[in-house]
Amino acid sequence: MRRFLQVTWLVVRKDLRVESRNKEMLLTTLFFAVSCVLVFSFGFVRGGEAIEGSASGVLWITIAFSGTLALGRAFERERHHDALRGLLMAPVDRPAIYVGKLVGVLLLLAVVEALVVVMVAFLFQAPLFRHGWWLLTLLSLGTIGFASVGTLFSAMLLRTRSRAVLLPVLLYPVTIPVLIMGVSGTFALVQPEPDLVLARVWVSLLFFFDIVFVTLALWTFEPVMTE
Amino acid sequence: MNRRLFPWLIGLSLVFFVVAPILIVRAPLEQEMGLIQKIFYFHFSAWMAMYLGICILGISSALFLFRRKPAADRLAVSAAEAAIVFGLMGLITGPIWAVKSWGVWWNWDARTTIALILELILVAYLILRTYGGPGSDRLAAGLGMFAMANLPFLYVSTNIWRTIHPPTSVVPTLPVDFGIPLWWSFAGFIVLCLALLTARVRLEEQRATLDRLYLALEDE
Amino acid sequence: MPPLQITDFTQVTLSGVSRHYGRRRALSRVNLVLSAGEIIGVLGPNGAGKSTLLGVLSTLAEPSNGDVRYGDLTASAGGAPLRAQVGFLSHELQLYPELTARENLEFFAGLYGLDRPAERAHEALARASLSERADDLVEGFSRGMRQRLALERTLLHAPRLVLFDEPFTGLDEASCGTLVTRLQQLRTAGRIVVLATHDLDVVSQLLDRAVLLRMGRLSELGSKGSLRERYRAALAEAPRGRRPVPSGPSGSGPGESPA
Amino acid sequence: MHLDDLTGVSREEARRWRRVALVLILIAGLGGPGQTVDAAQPAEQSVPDGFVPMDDVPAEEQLPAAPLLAAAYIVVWVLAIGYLWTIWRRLGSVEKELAEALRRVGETDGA
Repeated sequence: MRRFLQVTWLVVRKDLRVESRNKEMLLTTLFFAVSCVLVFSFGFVRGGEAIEGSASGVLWITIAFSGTLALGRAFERERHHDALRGLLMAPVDRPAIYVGKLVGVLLLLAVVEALVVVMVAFLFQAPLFRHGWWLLTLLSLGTIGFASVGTLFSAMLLRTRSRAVLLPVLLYPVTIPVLIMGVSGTFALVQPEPDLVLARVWVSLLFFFDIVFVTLALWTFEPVMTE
Repeated sequence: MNRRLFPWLIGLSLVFFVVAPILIVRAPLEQEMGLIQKIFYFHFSAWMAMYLGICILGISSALFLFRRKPAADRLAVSAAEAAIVFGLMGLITGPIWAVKSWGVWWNWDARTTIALILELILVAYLILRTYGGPGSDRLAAGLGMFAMANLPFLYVSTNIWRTIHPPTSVVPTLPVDFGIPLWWSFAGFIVLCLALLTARVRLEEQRATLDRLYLALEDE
Repeated sequence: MPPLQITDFTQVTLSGVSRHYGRRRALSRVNLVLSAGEIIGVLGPNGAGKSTLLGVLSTLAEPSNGDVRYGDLTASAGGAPLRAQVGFLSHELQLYPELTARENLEFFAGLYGLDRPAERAHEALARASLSERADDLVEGFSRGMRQRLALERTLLHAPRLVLFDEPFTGLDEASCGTLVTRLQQLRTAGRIVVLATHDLDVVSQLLDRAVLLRMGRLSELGSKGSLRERYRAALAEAPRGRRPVPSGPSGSGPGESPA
Repeated sequence: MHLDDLTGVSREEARRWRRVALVLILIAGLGGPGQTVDAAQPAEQSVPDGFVPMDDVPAEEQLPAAPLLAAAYIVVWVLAIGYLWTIWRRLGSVEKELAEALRRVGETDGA
């Protein structure tokens, strides 16, 4: 177990170090998220006011879109100089590599989400901070669910030719439950009369989703990555 | 074995399908929805056949991924295709029912939505197999397992998200007059699903044989 | 540190190893014994299956038929401890250009669970004669410098079996010389070294044995005459595919098209 | 090399398969239309007593149920038979290729 965490930490630290050098992923993803929210504003704002209930949808769709972008980039880096082969050749528990990459993506998305939440609250006049802790729980569980599936998929798609197209094609249908849960949970929080009971239902559903899909991803990572 | 099984299965499903309309016609009319409710017998059964296909897909994908059984992979593709066909049946009969009962073709009814999402996942599965290049069977097997694991979550989340559909609990408590044609057509669809599966697996086996033959030719 | 059990082996045996993608063979019934203290050259034109062979040897790819034994172990039984004994330098160098030379080495030392990673990295940098550039980003390195660094990265954990895929392409003469010396050291140290290359001039003095891969089929090169002559002769008589195979839906993948 | 073992298919078996498929399509052709008649029959008798309107739309403006019901059942039949037909087509072409490959093997074995 200690070794597992050690390998995870090595991979995370490596990714953070690379990112701190060129900030490419962070800046491009942030910019993409900002333009996403803006584009949505033109679709969902009428006469200076946001259409009721659109904020939660915009928030989660932006997260899903920028998440896909980040996932693609995160593994493109491993593919670039065949570095992934170096990782897979190492005598380590391969799931530890998966967890390392997942944590890296989660950290990046956390930064992106902090900005997106503020933007959506500001541009869509949504009371997102009224139940800040609930929103934080929803966001973290939802992001873990989305990124755990996404990390596995973009890792396994590295071997295929049309990976840039295939990632969203595979990822969105499989993670639709996360989107439904996240959007509905957020909507329960921001509607005029917040429904905390319903929000709790969605949070617990997300929790189970995360447990099942992280376990499944850890379990399938090794056989999927060997040729 | 496969080859001998197919004529029996297809014959049996024909018996089911020829008798089913008679039973359905004889069944009493449902009070609130009237005649259109009779779609239910096929609609429900098509869903069940689709779920069966997805479960077979998930289990055989796991077998292929962890036990490396090529036969399991052939079963997985076949199950995915069959599930798509039955899903389409449900997806087309659903709106026909909806337009009569609720006046709109599509109302985001929970079960139709689930089927639509599952259909998307299954099509993604086939896309991955077609365009993934060499080794994509392994990747597709991973996706197949995720599809099956998604079933309960899709079910619960869509049901809470949107419910107009007659609740599922109605099914077991249907009076006998409704029940007999329902379970009859249910059985018919399951047998049909198995028949289509055996035929499709046969196709996949012949393809594998052809591949082996070409390899043998090349080896000479 | 992890108690990686030592899986020692002095021989790698391939018996009847085939690997196919759909209906196209990349390797066809390859039999080969690799022994310690030998440098074996795998020669052959592009797309002959050299990379596939190295992939199978590295345990990353599984053979479709036949088996590979490392001593008594198969790849699947060996698992991580076996991977700890294999070094693989593919044509792409498996380095992170955004990290410094030292960071690259320390990262892999950590992954391999080596003790004293900093010292190991230091020594490796000295061997690669990159001590002065240790803290520069690999991005700014020339091909030769990167190659030297990648070589030391591959040998960091002192693997028993070392695989090189086209290690000489793009190297200047000095780097070539270093690589040759390093390979000779590995031979004296009793390692098993496999070189896949189509560059005959550099390796002709180096190889203890050469085999030819052509369309996935392996044949030994005789010992008479110069390497180039033997290579020519072998190419001329190497088996050719007798029938063109129509490429089906699953027929994509590496493989030389029949002449 | 025993080629029959390799492929597991003889010409006779291929013919038997094709016959099965032909019978199926014939039955489907007969069964399909019969189906719509079956579905249409109860419509005439059921409309007067079984029809309970759901909303306030006048009865003559509502969609008739019988054609919709028949359409739904036909869709099911068409999809099932259509899919079976695509399998049959694909199987046919694969088996043709297989026979061709076997013939070539036979030629070289003879030579």
